[in-house]
Amino acid sequence: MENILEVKDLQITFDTYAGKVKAIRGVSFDLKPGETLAIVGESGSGKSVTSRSIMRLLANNANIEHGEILFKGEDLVHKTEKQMQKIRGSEIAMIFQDPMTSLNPTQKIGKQIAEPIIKHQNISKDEAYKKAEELLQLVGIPNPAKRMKQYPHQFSGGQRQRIVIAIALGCNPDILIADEPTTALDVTIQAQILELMKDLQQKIKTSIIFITHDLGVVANVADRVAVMYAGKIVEVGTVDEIFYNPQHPYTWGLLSSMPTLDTAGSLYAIPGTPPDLLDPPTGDAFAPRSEYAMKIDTLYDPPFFKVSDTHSAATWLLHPDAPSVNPPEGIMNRQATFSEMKLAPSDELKVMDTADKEPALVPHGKGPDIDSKLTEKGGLL
Amino acid sequence: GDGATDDSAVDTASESAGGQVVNYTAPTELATLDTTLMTDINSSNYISHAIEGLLKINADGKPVPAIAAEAGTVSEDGLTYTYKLRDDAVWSNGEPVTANDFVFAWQRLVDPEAGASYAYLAETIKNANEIMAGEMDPEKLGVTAVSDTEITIELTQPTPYFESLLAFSAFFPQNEEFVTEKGDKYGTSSENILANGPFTIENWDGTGLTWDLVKNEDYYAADEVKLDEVNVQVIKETSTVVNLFDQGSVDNAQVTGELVKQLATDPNVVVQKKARTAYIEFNHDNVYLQNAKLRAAIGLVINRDELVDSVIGDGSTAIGGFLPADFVSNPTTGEDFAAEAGSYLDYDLEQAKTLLAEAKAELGVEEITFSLVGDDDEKNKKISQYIQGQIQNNLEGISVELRNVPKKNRLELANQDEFDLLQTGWGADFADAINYMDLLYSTSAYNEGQYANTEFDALIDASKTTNANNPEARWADLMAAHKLVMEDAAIIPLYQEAETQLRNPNLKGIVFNSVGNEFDLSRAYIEE
Amino acid sequence: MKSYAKYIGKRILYMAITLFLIASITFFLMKALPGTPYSNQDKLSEEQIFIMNEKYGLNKPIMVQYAVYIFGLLRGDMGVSFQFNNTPVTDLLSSRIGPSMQLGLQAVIIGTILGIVLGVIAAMRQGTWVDTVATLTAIVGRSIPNFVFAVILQLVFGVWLKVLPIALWNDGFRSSILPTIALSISPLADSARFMRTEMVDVLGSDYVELARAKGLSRWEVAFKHGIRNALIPLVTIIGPMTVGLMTGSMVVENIFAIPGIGEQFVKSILTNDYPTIMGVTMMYSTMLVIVILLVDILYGIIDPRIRVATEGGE
Amino acid sequence: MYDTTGQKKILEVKNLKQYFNVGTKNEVRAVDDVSFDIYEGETLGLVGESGCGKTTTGRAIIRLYNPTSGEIFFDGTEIHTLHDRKEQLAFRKDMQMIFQDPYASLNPRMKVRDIVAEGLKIHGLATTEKEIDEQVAELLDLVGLNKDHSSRYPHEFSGGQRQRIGIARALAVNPKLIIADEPISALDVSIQAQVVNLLMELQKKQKLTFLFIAHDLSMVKYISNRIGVMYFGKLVELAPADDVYNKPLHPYTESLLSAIPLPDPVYERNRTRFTYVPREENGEPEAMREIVPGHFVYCRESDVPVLKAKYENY
Amino acid sequence: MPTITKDLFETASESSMQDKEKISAPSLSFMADSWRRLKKNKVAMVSLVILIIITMSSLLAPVIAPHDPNAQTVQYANMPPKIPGIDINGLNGTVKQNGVVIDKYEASNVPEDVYYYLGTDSLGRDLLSRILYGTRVSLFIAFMAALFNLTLGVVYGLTSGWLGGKVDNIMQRILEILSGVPNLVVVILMLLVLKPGISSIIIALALTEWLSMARVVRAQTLKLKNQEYILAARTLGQSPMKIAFGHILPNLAGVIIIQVMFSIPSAIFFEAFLSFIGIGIPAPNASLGTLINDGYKTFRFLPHLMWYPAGIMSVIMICFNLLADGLRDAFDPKMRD
Ligand SMILES: Nc1ncnc2c1ncn2[C@@H]1O[C@H](COP(=O)(O)OP(=O)(O)OP(=O)(O)O)[C@@H](O)[C@H]1O
Ligand SMILES: Nc1ncnc2c1ncn2[C@@H]1O[C@H](COP(=O)(O)OP(=O)(O)OP(=O)(O)O)[C@@H](O)[C@H]1O
Ligand SMILES: [Mg+2]
Ligand SMILES: [Mg+2]
Repeated sequence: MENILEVKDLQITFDTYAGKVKAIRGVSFDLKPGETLAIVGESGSGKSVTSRSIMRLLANNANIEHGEILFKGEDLVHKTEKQMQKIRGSEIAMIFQDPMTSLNPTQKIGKQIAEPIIKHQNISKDEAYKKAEELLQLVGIPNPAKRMKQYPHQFSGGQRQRIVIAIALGCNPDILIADEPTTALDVTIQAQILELMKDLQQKIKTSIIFITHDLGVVANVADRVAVMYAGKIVEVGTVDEIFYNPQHPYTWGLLSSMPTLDTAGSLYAIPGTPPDLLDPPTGDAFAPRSEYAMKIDTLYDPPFFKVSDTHSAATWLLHPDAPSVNPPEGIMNRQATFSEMKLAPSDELKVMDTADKEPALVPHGKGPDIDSKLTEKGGLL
Repeated sequence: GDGATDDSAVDTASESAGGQVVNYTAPTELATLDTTLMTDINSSNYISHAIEGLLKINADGKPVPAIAAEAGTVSEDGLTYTYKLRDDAVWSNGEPVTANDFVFAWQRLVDPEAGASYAYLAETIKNANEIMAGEMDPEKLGVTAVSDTEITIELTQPTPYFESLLAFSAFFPQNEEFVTEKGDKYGTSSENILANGPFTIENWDGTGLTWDLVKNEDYYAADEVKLDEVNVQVIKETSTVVNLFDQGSVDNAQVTGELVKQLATDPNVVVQKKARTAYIEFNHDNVYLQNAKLRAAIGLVINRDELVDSVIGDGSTAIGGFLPADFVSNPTTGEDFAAEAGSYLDYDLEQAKTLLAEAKAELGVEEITFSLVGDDDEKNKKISQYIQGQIQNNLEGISVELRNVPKKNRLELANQDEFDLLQTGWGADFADAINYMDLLYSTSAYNEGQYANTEFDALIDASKTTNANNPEARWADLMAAHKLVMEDAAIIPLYQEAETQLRNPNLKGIVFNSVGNEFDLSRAYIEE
Repeated sequence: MKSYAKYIGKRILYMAITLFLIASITFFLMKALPGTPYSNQDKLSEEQIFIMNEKYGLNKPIMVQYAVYIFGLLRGDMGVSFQFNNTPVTDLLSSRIGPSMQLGLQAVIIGTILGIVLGVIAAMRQGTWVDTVATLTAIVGRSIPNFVFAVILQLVFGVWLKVLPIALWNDGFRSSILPTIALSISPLADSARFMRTEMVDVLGSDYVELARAKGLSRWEVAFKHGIRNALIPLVTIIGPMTVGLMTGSMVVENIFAIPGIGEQFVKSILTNDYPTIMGVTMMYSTMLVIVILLVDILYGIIDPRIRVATEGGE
Repeated sequence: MYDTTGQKKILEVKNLKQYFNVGTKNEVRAVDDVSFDIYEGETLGLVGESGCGKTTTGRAIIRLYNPTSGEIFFDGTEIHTLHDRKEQLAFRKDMQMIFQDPYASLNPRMKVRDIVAEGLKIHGLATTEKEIDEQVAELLDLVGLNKDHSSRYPHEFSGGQRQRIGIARALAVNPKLIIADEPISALDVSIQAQVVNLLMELQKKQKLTFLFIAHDLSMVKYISNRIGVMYFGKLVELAPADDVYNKPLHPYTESLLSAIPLPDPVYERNRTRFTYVPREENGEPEAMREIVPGHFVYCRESDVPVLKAKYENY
Repeated sequence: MPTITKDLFETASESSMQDKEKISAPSLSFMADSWRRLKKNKVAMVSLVILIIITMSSLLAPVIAPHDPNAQTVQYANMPPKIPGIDINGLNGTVKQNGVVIDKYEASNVPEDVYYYLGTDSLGRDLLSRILYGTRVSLFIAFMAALFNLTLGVVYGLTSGWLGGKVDNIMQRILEILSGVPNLVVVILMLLVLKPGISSIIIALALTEWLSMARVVRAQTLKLKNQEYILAARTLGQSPMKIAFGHILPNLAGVIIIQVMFSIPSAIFFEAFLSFIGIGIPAPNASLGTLINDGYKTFRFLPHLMWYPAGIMSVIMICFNLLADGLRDAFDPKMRD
């Protein structure tokens, strides 16, 4: 399938009084129609900057030093502001992290939803408002006709995020960029929003770039995953490949620093702190924090090594000359699961998994419920 | 630019209004048009354009008949005055001006209920004091309307200056019916006043910054009045009024302070001397100031010429005595009082230092601090600073603290004796030396410094009683009294005040008076 | 909604208390000052003074006078001016309020509008020379006393260029131009500064970001989402701005010889016209308090969030 | 399975109620009749949705609030009866808190040394500057920082480091019980483990007892011996950690568990989510009842047998 | 791609991981950090330097003033500026009178070696000296007023915010009521009651300016009060007084400094305004306000008498405002990492 978006060797810096912050240091990835790509990484790794650069909504002090962002084959980096305005909100839409502040507090939400529709589509105001109402209905806000006339403060956090999603979907965008859309929400609300997003994706067939630092969420929503560290993508692959067969020591660290049911003893902790992007270290930026660091890591940037057609990782450990190392224990368990999965076609795997063997992390009593996706339990018993 | 080059502007200003219209400026608002309650000279100036009394002051400063048909008759003993009224004087509501209008107005003046500040001016009228003290009915005042057109006035003692009083606004007539009808509102706006004079006052809302004098066609001498209208505008900031004058928007600009000096060479400047002296009053209760040598020393360090030329510079002139120049003249020789009296306490640093040394020795002190209380307007503040500078620079050990306060506060402080040196002044109410000399009489209310000199008091008493009807003897008494206080350095004369105005040179015929109301526009005109 | 009304009711109560306190304080302060209503006191006989005191109620015990004054105020009676015989202070003020109001309103409107424009432009061009110029303009505007401004305006436009009246209040709107400009400098500077800060904040907010992501241009975003939200906090400086105008009007009215309240206040201060001082004080305070109240109400109207917030009490 | 029999209760919370804005219509029943005990040396985890009252519970226990009603016994003493400053100080020494926000929990104007030493000074644990320096160095070492850090200011540290400074501050007074209010939720995944490991290590070394508040269930499960689940101010289930995970009895607990995404794609693909709808009241009183030893559920008397059966069926 | 040799794949020495907790940057206190940021702000720094120069020269007025500010040489009144070595009309002692440029110094027989750098006023006092002393008075008033309102406002705001509850409620009501009183009126009433003078002006200004300080401090205190580090101090058993002064106050430093910086120019302005309406500093002492007021009257003829003091005052005001702006940026928590 054609890629709808290709980012090639993107490099972005910020001018600050302290110097140039090298926020994005050569990021490349692609996005296929209809898929969900999750970008994970810790705070400051450049997830938001990457996504914003696609929208060309970077701060004033940002410079795109190098790279291409090919959207449907056209390079967005060289588009004029006018051209970008045509794309924003219609072909590429975005959702931000905090639903409490993403809506204009003094404008009725109907107007806010209709705004991009009026702007981008050649339809009358009335039609746009009608469409907005439908969108509200679509994102699961009851009584939309009445709610259209209300102000953001009259909605709960979860509802507001639904409204933001409705705004983003107004023009059936080809790409939806969601920058930590659930981080500010409660787990239960988060689950609802994630379900909503998946649901909508089915309906309108949009591609989603989903940014988060919560690996649980990634496991839930992603088709493919890109792991970022210090302004670079260090590993990219399908969700199964990343979770069950990770290759980069940073991915190992991330996955094993989360406890599972069977984690006993102390947790694996990534020591130290991420590098200062004002003056990023030469070589592999993760090396100073990695117990698997080799001399070469401190000298040269690792290139991407292909693990499979869909999976590659930027670590010298994959170099044929590298010594073979033992990842942390949790990772080895995951890799074991992975090799089992490979044996079976993935559709059957699910059935087999749940039937014969408990998936590694599933608590007891939480087996799959085939009939209904969402069961309601009223009170005790 | 100079007014001289702005002739065209001046012309347009007056022409554009059509006819004889003058744009006049005043420094403050009108407080009231009720002649009984009037206390400020500004209100008095304007009311005198609308209302005439029995007499008015002419260009020579002499009282001449106004509503009176002719000069009045005075009895031998100087205690009874009789006037005939003209029969063509009418109020602006059409009613004639009658003798009763005067009787009513004067009874009102002395009636304590009315609260007239100038009631005391009537003190020599029969029964006035008793009425003022609330002991007698106002109707008992010694003034009688013999007929509608004849009035007699009985005095308790000869009052040589009485005719001057009659020209003063406090003695102007009032239409009884109108005043009673208006009650408290009388005189509070142009609707609440009647005119019998050359102009009516229009468009005054009682507190506003503008009003108009409009020619009164019913005035008995209306044909002498050339101006159709005088639009008066209050402007308080001197620099603003000067700007307006230069622009040609106004026909006069009263100039004060430093600007006067700057405008000295302006051809449009008109300087008008006033019968007003500025002087320093000593607080004679102050132990140090009881020392005449010290007082004299202070007087001697003030260079009055420098003061008027360099510091004030507004046309004020240095004076060496208590009385202003060209105020009263010797009944026999015609010589001016000020000239005849000569000059005292002339600038003499050497003498001052000697006297100071002696005074210090007598008092047994080295350092003394005096407070100098004065008004807080620009001119007086500057003078205070100058005096402070002169004393401190030349009289070692004497320092001066300035206290420049609003005029009302200055009067208050003076009354309460809260001063050592008081920078004050006196403008004549009527043209007689006694108006000044009375100020230092030991029991006078205006003798804030508590100067007391029995010899002086005796001379004044004599002038009022034994010599009251003997002009020469009276003159001698007053002259002697003056000499006495000056030699005693009871006060330090500073200067005779002058008012400086920029005036449209085409505006002619304004009469300035040094005593009483300050100016008269009734015969003024614009030269085309 | 009901509690919002209650909230406003409470505000009005505070307002009344404020005014009562101000009235009381000024009353006693004035009583503590030297001076009487009668200018040449010395020449009045005892009887005259007694009768006058009786007439003005000055012979009564101070608390009685106080009560009389307060009840008078309730009836809109502020006593009689010392300066203008028998003229009630209320009349005096009402005859003077017109020009002051006109100037004040013109200055506020022009000042804030220009200020807002300046602030918005500065915020939109943040960090550029446009911003620097606008910010500097605002600071210079704040820094130069308005009487200096007034004098310069008078000199330049009245005396040199001769395009506008130097002073006086007799040329209709033209008369009001220079004083309005002089007065509007400080609201202009204040609102420009404030607007810039707020606008920068708003422009950095998430919803502006979202609006940009919708495909709106920078100016569209500024107009549709930015300005209104940035304007809301501007309401809070209306109070201080009003006070600034009062101060300004005192000198500007004097310089331009305009028959306004400020001019009258200066005069009454310099002549110790206590009833008028009290009257103007009360009027200024009332105006300020009303402005503060209006600001509160306005806030509720223009910001849909406020009503909810106030419902939460304090 | 974690067993508490025979262990010493260090903290007993009985019918704790913490209401805010009592008497107004904005009354919030943040904590509504909560009872539980904490045993010496254990870690009790407290989970629940945002706003359910976890923080409030913790703060009421450590006397940052005055409870509306209820009793809290610490080491057998009712803490709210302590009025004597000395007694209060002693209590303060025994119970400490670790906060959520690594940025807000350290005074930006104080050096690390002074932050850590504050407790030492208050409780007189070190008197001379030298002693203080030594102890601070020791404490920093304990939390994995070095003594050079003591002269630095908080803003120079990363989130994880700051959290460790906060821990050192709490440890300085040798407390018995530490209330940790979401100590890791503001940290990056990669840093969380550092802090969690440290806490567990310290617990072992210093025999500490923890009340560990969090909403990240897997972490709570990992660190806690027992877990309490809160819902709308009420404790709805309290049981050993494994039981809560594997044998949840209260439907809210089940719903919560079903909403938490786990880093396991296969599980996620098959996850079923339950929503919790509180049932209608029927007049029967609800309270914490022990279903099986050590496993409490907030329910009605009539529910007990049903729940027992459910437990057995897991 | 560089050549890659096998030995590069040896495990890196532990040392590279050892210093993971090390912080290499020099330690900076909050104040030092803000100062560093302020130093980057050129405009603010220039303002600061100008202010220091102005303040220093006004402090040193007794030493550097070329003449006694109150010494009158009436013969030399209203001299135009004359600066040795400068021959530009307006600065060389010449004036234009009736279109002719004349040397005013010569005309008034001023000795050759007497210079009035900024000219003289109507009593022949040296304007430069008066400006120096006047600046001193103005700055003194402003600083004192700022100091008073700082003390009053900080104590009030801190008390109200920190104690909270009923006390706060009452104190807020009081504040609310007081803010309904126009400060202008208060100042004027105060000056009518008190004897006019420097101290009266200071008191009057202090009484009106502290409200906003109290408001800002209270708001900030309320915010800080619930900060976790305050809670931490409470859980450690720190006494409320020590928390208020040891923890909260230092964190208020930023807003307090900014507030003071803004209140200084406003005090200077107010003093000038009072002078302008005639109730300012009594003569012969000058403040910038009285100098402007005096100069204004003869502005058309002797513009230098107003221009110089007005210029100095504007410069001071502008600098304070710019510096305050700079400080706000320097202290702004948003800009901190
Ligand atoms: N406007 C800016 N000026 C300077 N540096 C910036 C700017 N925007 C981002 N950066 C820097 O770029 C880097 C990447 O930031 P980014 O916001 O993309 O991180 P992130 O991965 O989204 O983190 P988070 O999870 O905290 O949102 C950070 O080091 C950040 O400090
Ligand atoms: N001081 C207070 N005044 C009024 N209400 C309060 C106060 N503190 C907390 N609340 C309310 O009490 C309830 C419980 O708050 P609490 O902070 O204890 O929840 P939490 O479980 O810690 O939530 P989170 O996970 O978001 O930290 C919330 O509804 C909150 O709004
Ligand atoms: Mg981000
Ligand atoms: Mg909490």
